[in-house]
Amino acid sequence: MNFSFDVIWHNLPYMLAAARWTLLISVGGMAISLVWGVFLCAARISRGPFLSRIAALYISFFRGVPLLVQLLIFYYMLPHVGLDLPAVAAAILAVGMCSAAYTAEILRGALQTIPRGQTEAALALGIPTLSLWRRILVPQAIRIGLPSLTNELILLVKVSSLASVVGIGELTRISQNITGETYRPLEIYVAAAAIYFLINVILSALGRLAENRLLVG
Amino acid sequence: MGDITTEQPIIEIRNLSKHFDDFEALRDITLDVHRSEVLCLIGPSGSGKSTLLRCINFLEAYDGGEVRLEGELIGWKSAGAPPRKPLSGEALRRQRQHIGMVFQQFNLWPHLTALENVAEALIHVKGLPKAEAMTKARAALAKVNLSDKEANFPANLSGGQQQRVAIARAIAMEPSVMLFDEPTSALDPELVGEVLGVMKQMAAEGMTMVVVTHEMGFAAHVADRVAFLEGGRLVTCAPPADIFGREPDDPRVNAFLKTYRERNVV
Amino acid sequence: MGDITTEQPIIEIRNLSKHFDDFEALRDITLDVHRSEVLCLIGPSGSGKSTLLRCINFLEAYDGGEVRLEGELIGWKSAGAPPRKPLSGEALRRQRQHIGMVFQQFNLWPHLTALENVAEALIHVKGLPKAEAMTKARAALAKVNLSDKEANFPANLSGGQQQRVAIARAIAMEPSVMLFDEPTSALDPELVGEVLGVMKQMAAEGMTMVVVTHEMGFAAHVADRVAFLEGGRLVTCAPPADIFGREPDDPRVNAFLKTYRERNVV
Amino acid sequence: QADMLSDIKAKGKIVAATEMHYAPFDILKDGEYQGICHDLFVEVAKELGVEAEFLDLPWQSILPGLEAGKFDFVNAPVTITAERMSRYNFTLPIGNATVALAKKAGDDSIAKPEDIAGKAVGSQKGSAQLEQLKAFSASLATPADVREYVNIDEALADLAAGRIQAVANSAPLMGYAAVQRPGLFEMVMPPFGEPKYFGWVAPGGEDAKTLIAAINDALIKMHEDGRLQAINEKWLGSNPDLPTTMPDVK
Amino acid sequence: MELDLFVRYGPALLSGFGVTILCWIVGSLGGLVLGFALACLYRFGPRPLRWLIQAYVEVIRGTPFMIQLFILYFGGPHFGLLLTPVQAGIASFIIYGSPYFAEIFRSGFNAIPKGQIEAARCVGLSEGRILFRIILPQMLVPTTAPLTNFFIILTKETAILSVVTVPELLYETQTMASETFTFVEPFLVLSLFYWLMVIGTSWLGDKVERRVTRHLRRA
Ligand SMILES: Nc1ncnc2c1ncn2[C@@H]1O[C@H](COP(=O)(O)OP(=O)(O)OP(=O)(O)O)[C@@H](O)[C@H]1O
Ligand SMILES: Nc1ncnc2c1ncn2[C@@H]1O[C@H](COP(=O)(O)OP(=O)(O)OP(=O)(O)O)[C@@H](O)[C@H]1O
Ligand SMILES: [Mg+2]
Ligand SMILES: [Mg+2]
Repeated sequence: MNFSFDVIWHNLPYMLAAARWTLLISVGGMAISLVWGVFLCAARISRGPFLSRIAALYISFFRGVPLLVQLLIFYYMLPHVGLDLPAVAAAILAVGMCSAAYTAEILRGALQTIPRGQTEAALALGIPTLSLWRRILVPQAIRIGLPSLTNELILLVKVSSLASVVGIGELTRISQNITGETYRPLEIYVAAAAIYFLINVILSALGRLAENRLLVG
Repeated sequence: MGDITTEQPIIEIRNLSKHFDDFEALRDITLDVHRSEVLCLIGPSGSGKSTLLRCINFLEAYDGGEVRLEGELIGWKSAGAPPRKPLSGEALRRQRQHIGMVFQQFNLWPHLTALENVAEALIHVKGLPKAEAMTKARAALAKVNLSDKEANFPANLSGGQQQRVAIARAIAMEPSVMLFDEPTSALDPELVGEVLGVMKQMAAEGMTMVVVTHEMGFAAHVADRVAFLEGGRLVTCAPPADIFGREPDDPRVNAFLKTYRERNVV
Repeated sequence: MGDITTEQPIIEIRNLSKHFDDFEALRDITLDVHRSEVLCLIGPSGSGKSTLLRCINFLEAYDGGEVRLEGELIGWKSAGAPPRKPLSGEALRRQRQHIGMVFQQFNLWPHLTALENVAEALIHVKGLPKAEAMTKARAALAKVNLSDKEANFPANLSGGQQQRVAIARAIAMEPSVMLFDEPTSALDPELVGEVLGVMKQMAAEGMTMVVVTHEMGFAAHVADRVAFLEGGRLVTCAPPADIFGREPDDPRVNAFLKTYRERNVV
Repeated sequence: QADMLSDIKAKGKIVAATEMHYAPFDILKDGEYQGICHDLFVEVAKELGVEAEFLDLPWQSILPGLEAGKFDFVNAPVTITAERMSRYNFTLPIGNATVALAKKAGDDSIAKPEDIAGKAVGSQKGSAQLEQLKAFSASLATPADVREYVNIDEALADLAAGRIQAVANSAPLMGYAAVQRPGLFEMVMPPFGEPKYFGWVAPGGEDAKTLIAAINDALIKMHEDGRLQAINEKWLGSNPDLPTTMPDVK
Repeated sequence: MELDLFVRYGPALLSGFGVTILCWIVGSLGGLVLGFALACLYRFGPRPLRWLIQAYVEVIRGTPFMIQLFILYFGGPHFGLLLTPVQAGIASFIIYGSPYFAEIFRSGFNAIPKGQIEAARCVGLSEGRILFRIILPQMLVPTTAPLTNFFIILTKETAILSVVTVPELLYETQTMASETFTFVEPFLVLSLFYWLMVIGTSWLGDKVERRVTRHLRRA
């Protein structure tokens, strides 16, 4: 087999440029996923049957429908109801809102390990719900759920490749295109994998760092 | 009862009952706590002491009867027969701000240091600026002799130290009523003395206290009245002298105190 | 010391020391425990009592000195100066089987019922058939007066009930040495009496016990010797009469017991 | 009734989508969109007097996107078939879509198309070339083992990996692959099956008829002044000899 | 919607669904077991092994499934590893899933209070027994939801197997789409099938979670 580094070297700049889109969508998606995920989780376990039902429905929808379809809906169907999002916005929103469903479930699982006594202590002191979540519950849930959350964020980076269906030339797409011209899929895909790997390894390192810091308590 | 003051009791408990599934943890408890009074709850393990405390600040939604704080019904929207509607979170929070609690299992927040555990509510409930809250929290920790451990996480504290953080966390909030669930169980006699001192001082400053304890010496020393619970019922409630006096009327109380007396009259 | 028997002590502690980061929790402790002896550890909160117990069964890897059980070094592969190699998990497990422990925070397994908590080790360590293990576990629960709660999960037990499950779990295993960390902190006086009875019986049957306690009455009553710890040092170790007698020699011990005496001589 | 042509002229630009993934028609080379379709369409846009804007989309969202009006036109090479013509408006042929084979370089067992009898041959799922291949294979004494791939890339990768012995796709693409990886792939001459053509696609319906007409006029003009031939020469090294009237399709 | 389409392509779609389910179940259960083993080795193994496992996790988790599959399937033959599409699909599924599962389980280990393990050691329970009796049941409290999540994610990753001609659901729907030039119907069917798998998985996850959180529910 003649593995050609030249091909990689030659196309790397274009792949890196495409990786910027991957990064943009990923980071935007992560922000939405984490923030929206916390609220979803709170709604999901709230006492109010209405809120919790809605959240359950949301989670079931966004986990149940393939992201590809969600993206197509965001980009190709929303215009029919008068909401014409630019492609990048649609991609970030779709990726983030879908990932939030998973994040919410991860947090819900983690919250169950926090002994009830801790919430009771906060209630007895009169700590407001928002502070209870922000200061007591979420930090600990994140601490427990961090490896799973890192998993989810890494999956999010990878799934950002679906943004190509709304015309964004992100890393996977551009790699495929280059392959279509060079007929060297192995080389190009290995290079693409390396770029994804780089992004994800940074994420993963950040996750471990946070985990080590949070685990002190 | 009612021999301490004629004004309205700060806590009124009327026909309180509480079930866990089909286990009756509290039945038909009627009890008043007066302003600035120290009421000790004693009784065998499993008699419902913690449950009673937890009903007072509605950590357990009691199912029968009423608990009132300064005349205001705790937890439920209306008195009367079930089904009743619970108060909104916000209303309940307002009520609970007047009631401090030290838990039997401490319930410290493991991801916050001792100091942060104490300061947390000062900042987020009292709304104190951070610096001021820290000063206050340090003062509270000093009261329970724990200044040198303020930076430790709960997992790195001894049992007694954890208990003292829990006490500091509650007293720093200066509530009008304090509920203590065995606040000295993990403390050595010397510290018990110190905590006792702190409690006496709080009592002198007008705080009302309900204290669950297994230390009869402690109860005898600090209580204005002692209530004896058994099997979820209030057996008796009287000044300590009547309870700890040589032979109290109630044979059950008598039996309960027997071993204690034997052991402590060395 | 050594006044009880001339045979080899069952536990020998030599120059034991333990640091947490740069905090010195135990320094240079030397202490023997004899077969069938009941040794009570007392001392202020944070003095290192729990840490000492935890070093005996190597839950804390002590960093200096030695702990020996029946002459065998606990935890490390060899005596001598650090760095030392810890024993393999299996070897440690074999050593620990002889040492029972009741934790200050109970450490029950929350997903198992009271009965399952007690029976678990009977089945999987002692290798008893399930039915027999259940019978034995029930007997242990009965000893601590908890037969009616065997099906409850720990979260649905009162503090004292949890503590009794922890005691039952340890005694059911019939180890040769028992380490109790404040085994009666959550118990009412009556139950303290009962647990005391159980412990006395175990002692009579030849079990060796090391008991951390804050209840001086308890210590005075049950101990063969009492060791007083402070700031990680062993201050004194003597029969209870010497310690609790009107004025022990050591001023520190004296100060420690002062409040206790005041409160308990009602 | 809207007319696409006047709308486009009013906007001053035409947005065309393609999958930049079909050499030598649509390729992304050195980060830039190039290829026969690119060069041709730039010229066509000039003739229309508008600017051309290109979008790269995966195949599965090109036709839904066209229907949702996210862009005006598909300048990807789409094989002209009767079934497709009933749904969309096609332009005149812009490329040769006749099926041809590629084999592994140096494989002497395949010298002409008929030699694939009994061998494993890959092609792209859903392509018109696949159907040609199937028909051809059925006409052989021992039919070929036809394998369907989602993309032609994977078929070529499997050819390189040795799981299949030949790949069938349009002659220009097979030729380009052989040129790009000379040591690896080799084209099997000649193309076989019925002659087929690639065209471009506009939305179905009446709105697009004037647009199609204008583009066809431009293409004919380019036939006449030699631009079309020049572009083909540049990418293929030969002239495909395209018809200037709509071919008959079955 | 043209119903005769479904009559025509029904059998193919169903067989595609079968292949998808096969790859999904075998692949993800294999990944689950491998992941659990990795998490245990990571926790209890010697230090060099931990580094090795961490490197494995980072590399496999950090790269896209498609590329792993591609390398295994198309690169493999260059090293003499000639797998059939379904073999390659299942093998790469197991490999791909394992680091995610390993990380989820690792987070589960962190959630068990140390004291409980100390108590178990004190009564002399063996490490294996501690793992399966004390740690695992409680570990499932925080991890059932992420595990369910990941099983659901894997249902969709099966679609990628189509690139190596595994005749799974997407492959068959694409056949249907490209042969009939319909787009909406095949993708509706596709979504429906995925949705079935997803609700099945969430239902099961729910059951497991209910079981493992029994002790947390209050009267
Ligand atoms: N993991 C740890 N890290 C740092 N310091 C620790 C840790 N564990 C214990 N300590 C400190 O070591 C000292 C001894 O703790 P230990 O738990 O042995 O006290 P103790 O005598 O049992 O007290 P108590 O009666 O309150 O339970 C305490 O000051 C405590 O803060
Ligand atoms: N959530 C629960 N579900 C079922 N039973 C419960 C629950 N909580 C408490 N109980 C039972 O209610 C009874 C009263 O419990 P409570 O905690 O009030 O006892 P206590 O008087 O505080 O005892 P202790 O002195 O041992 O702490 C006990 O028998 C206990 O088993
Ligand atoms: Mg209690
Ligand atoms: Mg201790």
